[in-house]
Amino acid sequence: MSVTANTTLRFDEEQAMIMDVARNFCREKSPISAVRAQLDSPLGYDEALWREIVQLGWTGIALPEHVGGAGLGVSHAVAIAEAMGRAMLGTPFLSSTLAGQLVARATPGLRVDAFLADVAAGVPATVALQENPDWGSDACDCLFDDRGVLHGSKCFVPDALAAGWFVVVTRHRGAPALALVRAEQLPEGAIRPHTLVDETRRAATVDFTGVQLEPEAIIAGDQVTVALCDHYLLGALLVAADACGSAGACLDTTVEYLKTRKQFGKLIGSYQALKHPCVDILTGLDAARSFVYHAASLVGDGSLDRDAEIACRMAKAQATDALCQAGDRAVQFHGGMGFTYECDAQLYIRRAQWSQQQFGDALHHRKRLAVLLLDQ
Amino acid sequence: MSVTANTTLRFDEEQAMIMDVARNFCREKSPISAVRAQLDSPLGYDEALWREIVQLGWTGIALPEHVGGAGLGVSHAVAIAEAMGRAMLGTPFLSSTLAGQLVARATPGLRVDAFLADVAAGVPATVALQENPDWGSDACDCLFDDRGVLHGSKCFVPDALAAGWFVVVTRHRGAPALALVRAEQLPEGAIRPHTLVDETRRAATVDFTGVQLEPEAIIAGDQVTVALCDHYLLGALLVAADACGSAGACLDTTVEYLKTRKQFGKLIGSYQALKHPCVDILTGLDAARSFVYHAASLVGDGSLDRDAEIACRMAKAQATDALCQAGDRAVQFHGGMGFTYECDAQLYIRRAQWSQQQFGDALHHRKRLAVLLLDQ
Amino acid sequence: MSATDQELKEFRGQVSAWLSDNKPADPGFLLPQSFMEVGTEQQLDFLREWQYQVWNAGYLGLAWPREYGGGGVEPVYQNIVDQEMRRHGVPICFNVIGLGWAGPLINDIGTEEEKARYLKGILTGEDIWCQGFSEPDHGSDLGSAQTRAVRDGDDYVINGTKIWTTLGNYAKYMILLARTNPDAGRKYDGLSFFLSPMHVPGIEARPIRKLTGEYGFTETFFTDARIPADCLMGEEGQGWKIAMQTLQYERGAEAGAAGGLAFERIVIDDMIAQLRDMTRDGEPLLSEPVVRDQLVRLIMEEKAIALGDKRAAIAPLNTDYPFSLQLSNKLRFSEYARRMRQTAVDLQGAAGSLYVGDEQARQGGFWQRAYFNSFSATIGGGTSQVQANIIAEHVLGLPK
Amino acid sequence: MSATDQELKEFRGQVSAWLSDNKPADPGFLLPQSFMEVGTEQQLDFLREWQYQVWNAGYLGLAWPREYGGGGVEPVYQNIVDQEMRRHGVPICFNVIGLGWAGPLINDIGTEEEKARYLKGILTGEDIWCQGFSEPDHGSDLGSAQTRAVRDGDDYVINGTKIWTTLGNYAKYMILLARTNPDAGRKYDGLSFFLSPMHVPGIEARPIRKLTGEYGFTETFFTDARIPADCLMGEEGQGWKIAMQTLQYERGAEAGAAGGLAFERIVIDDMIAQLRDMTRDGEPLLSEPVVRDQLVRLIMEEKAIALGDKRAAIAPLNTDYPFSLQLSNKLRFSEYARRMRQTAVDLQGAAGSLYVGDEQARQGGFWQRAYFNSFSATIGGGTSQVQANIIAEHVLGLPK
Repeated sequence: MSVTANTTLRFDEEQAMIMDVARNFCREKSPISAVRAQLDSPLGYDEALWREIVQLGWTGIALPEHVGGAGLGVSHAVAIAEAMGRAMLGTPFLSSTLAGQLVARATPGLRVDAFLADVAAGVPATVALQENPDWGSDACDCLFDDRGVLHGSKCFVPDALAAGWFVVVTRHRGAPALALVRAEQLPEGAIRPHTLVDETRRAATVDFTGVQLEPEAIIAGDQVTVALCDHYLLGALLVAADACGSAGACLDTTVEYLKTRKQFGKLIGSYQALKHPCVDILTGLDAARSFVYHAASLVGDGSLDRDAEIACRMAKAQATDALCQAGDRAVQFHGGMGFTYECDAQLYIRRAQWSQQQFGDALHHRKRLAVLLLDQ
Repeated sequence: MSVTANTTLRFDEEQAMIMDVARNFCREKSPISAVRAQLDSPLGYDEALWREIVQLGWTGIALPEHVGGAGLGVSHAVAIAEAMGRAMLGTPFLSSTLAGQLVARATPGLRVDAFLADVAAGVPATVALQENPDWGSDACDCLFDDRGVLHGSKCFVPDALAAGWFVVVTRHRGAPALALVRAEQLPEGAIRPHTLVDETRRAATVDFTGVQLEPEAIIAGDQVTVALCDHYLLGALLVAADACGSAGACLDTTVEYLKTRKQFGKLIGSYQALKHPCVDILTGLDAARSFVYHAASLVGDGSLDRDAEIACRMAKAQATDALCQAGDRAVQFHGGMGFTYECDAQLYIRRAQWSQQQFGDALHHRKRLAVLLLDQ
Repeated sequence: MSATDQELKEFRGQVSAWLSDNKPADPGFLLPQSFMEVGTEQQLDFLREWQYQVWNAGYLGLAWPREYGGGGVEPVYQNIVDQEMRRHGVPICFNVIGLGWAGPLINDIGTEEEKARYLKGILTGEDIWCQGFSEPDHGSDLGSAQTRAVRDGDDYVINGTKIWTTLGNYAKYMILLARTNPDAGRKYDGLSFFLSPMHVPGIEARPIRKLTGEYGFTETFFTDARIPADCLMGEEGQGWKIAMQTLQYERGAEAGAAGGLAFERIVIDDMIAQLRDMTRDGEPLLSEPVVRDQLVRLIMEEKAIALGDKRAAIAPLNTDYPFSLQLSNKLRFSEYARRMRQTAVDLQGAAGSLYVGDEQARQGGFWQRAYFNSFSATIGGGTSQVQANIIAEHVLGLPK
Repeated sequence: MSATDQELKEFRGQVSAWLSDNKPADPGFLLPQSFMEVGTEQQLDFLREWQYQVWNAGYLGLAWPREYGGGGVEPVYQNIVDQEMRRHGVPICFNVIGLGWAGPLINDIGTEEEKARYLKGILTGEDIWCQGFSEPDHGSDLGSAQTRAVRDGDDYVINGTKIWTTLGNYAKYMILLARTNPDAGRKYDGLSFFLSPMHVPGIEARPIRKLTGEYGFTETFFTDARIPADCLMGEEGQGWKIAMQTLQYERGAEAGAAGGLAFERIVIDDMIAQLRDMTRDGEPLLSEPVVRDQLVRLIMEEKAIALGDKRAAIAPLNTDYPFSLQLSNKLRFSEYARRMRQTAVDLQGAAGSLYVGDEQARQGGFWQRAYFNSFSATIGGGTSQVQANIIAEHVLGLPK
């Protein structure tokens, strides 16, 4: 069996429509001036805009119909993520979608419909997963005691200040479990915001110590383990889609500058030293987008299979490497202008650093791909 | 202690003189037409020219004076290797020098003066070392029995057809040992020449089975182990020096073409897509030469220390990578012409493949450098 | 009336069975990896025999008219054959200029007489065709061709030099681009297109030795070579238009090509397979993490190319940079191929220094030769550097 | 009379002892990594105080004349101080344009009056200097500077804009390149050089926020700003020559610079040290083979730069491409620095997404900031792309 055998690309009218709508909506609602206006805000997004997004049904697009979702699956969220990335639109869409997927996939029955209904209805939710910067670590010291009281902190919790719900990754009888925590349950000062390199994003350290879990808020069982594995992959995929969008916007910004700026009497875009690296970025981005759409074709509502895992990992490795290259070159090719905060190149190089470090960097994914592809 | 701490560069008048003489001699005696004239010859070199080289004292330059050498050490051979590489001059200089060094370093006393005197006097010698293509393998099945009869073959033996002496790496009481074998001792048909990618080089598989060793031809003891370790490093260094020379010649050839060839009405050397990669090659080569001269400053007649090992490995990794890049781009940048056998670019891309695979490739050396530099 | 799925499935089964039964045994010498690499008579005889067999079995030119040796059926049948040939890893159908350039052109715009005269010999492999477009001084710039064709009575007299003529020393015919009017306003308007015989006085095809040490191309010299005036295809001055028309046949049997494999596809699986039994530091090479990382990067590159080919056909997935995938295809593929082959040599350890002809060379030196041959694609048909300009200017809209 | 080795050794001991005793404690905020990164008053006050201390101890301007605040001894003493400061990792001497550009120039070609007026304030750090060479529209092309200086009675009237003015908002003086004669035959001949005050009406230095989010440069606007005519250095029309002369002081104390560290040298050891306690897949990051390979490549690059600096001074080892090492130094160093810093961020795992100001950021976000700041060197003073042209043309002799 060839290591490159599966080249599935499924794409239907509905997806084309959502892609088109999302692209236009984000372009209109999130010009760069609007992005910059949010850089210093605590939540990092415009709540009115978020309500519009909820109205469009995007928060429930991948969730089942009985909780108010559209039941269209993650593949449709991918198109939205790419559009948001292209517009550099910071919202809790990624974190909410991933939280919804994790819980929906981890739940054998319908025990947590309240949570899912909230997410579908636009209450921001987030997954509190990491306890250290190592994506390959399985450390989990955020545990609950016999009385159902949580002890411990999580860091890098995305959109924590905005979140109405936290899905806390914990352990129960030695196996992975999830605890659903409402924002109201957190003690005063539990959320300490991070200062992120990407100022369009928000994350925080959250201390869950003292939170009393309701018994039905604890989700345990084999399916949690599977859902958690899928969470890492879906997270990688959505960040990859977002990164593809950002890389495209970054390339456009650079190309636009190269078409208008003159040096030594020539448009600088006519110099091969600048135009050929732009072609490299374009082809890197083309590869990333192909992986993203391929992965979107393979991820369904069930647990992800080997080919889907390969696709998600390739998408993440390629997309964030492409964005890092695009961001780095955007700064360089804007010359002195690129060295200023005023130039949009800084938004992209910062987004690139953030994207690379979500759900494992390219090296992390290639290491796992090697096992999947070479050890047969 | 900084990982880049030792930046010793020693260079004296004598070395400058030898460098100058070697460079001029090789340029005069080995124009590319002379190189091409040897591509099909069995020995791969001009025996009359070899006699001139012997007259110049190069074969003994690094050997002790009492065997007829100049006692100047390996550092002087480095300058000659670079000059030969620049002229693409194929001679048994590398193999003889390395064989001489291995034996000189492995010998506690003066037992093998006959061998060394021969080498100094210009009898080609070679080390029969490898039994498989893996430079990290310590397999050694070429052994001698109780009666001193050798059994087994070696492959990749350089200049085997030219050699008057073979230094066979074998084992004695479980430890590395050397056996000195004269060409006359080999049975008929023992040497089966390889077809090498680099047609300026010669190597063969040599079957030593049946060779009766004279007792004094066996060199054993702890010093052999040390000398063998040093042999790998000195081999790496001399090949690196040779590769630096070839890379320089290759770059010159490419640059010359770019200065004269026109396409679309312009000298193609004015295109950044061609000139900037030439700059990359130049800076890569500059780094390689710096490592080579640094290593040459650190290798004495005694066993090589940690800093010398680091220097030799860096030289090899850098020089052959630079040459591979130079060779590859030489073909590409010569366009259609580069795709012909008639174009000299082929000589360099072939030399590059050969050089990379001698004494371990860049990856091999970086792996060992990591241990030396990072594991403290 | 289109073939049903069932009919096609059965046909595929037949083809597959025939290929299983008829796939030639290893001839004991390295076969060319493409039609541009036929360097010996031995290779030529072998490939000619194979192409004849394929045609004789009814598996070549399936969409060409029956009266000229074709199959007279829909192109989809030929596609199935080609897919199965690829899957079975059989040798190439070497007469590529005939099958994929001259033949389709004659089918499309040739006279009845031309069809009757040329088409069958192309399919059987009896009549080898070559191409005379490139010239030594003009590299990628075909429109500047200087080879002259001067009408003299019933002949054209040809003078000039063509280069990179694949199979030039074996060919019976050449598709020739020559200048009939040096004074035309636009340089393109002075060109004409000929179906020229090769075996006439004044034409000499001198083999070019490639950097691999092998042959496969010639430089073709025309010295007052007289060819009949009816070799002119179309009208004088239509040469550029006709030459451009030949490019469309690259799109396969639907577009008119006869089919058959033009080159041996070397995929990453082939490379990984050859690495599987190698060692590094005494351990399996494929367990070395740095090598694994390198291989994963290459696998991703190859997979991205395959996915890109599919994605190129789905318009809504190409709204950002329309035609990016199409225009960059050659650059991406040829550069990937070069690096992949180079890596395959690099990783062989000391065996990487051996070459074709050495008994200990891995796969007979296949990868060494493949690496060197890969430059034909990064140089020929517009160098990678020129390709990058085209993409920058036509996809990204950067200034010239 | 030269200093003896013994004297120098003793001096080195004194310096080292003084530095050990006086190295400032961590101020609790990130210090600038170079003089181009002074973004806050807090940082400025700290650095000013430090420079004053260094001067006061007799360790700055050692080779400058005693009567103007210098030490009046051989340059080798200053070199020793600088080496020891580097070794002890003390903060920079921030008044770099004064110490390394304006000061040496005044020492060399200034009048007695200028020396008396300017030199001591440069050393003590009381008088901050800045540079007005670059302009917004001319990037790397200094010779095209358009800022006008028109003589009007006892003044020159300045109009125009300078950019990338380091410390512009704090500086008392500027070395200013302005055009006095727009009609000169060669554009270079129309330029003049001024020692201009900054605190006069019509000069506004507007801080530029860098991509790091911090400050350090200004854009400086001249609107009918009047400066005394005796600010002109040399004659009108000598501006370009004098500006070029300032470049020689980069060669250090021997060439006339006052000394002191201009930037914090970030070396690969710093990076490796910060990686040592990180993990990847639960194992030490430094045990990951792919990371090890990456680090070895970077170590080699840094070591090659250090060796290259030494080799550049040994003529027989530079016969192949004379001046290659000199001319490529900036390109090699700045590009290496950028990649090294980027790698240092990349390898941090999720912590790489944190930034200056986050309590969990590694070393307070040092590497993130260092990566972003590294572009000042790959862009400023001629972009890397322009540098590559220079090397291609001047070292390899390739056509323009």
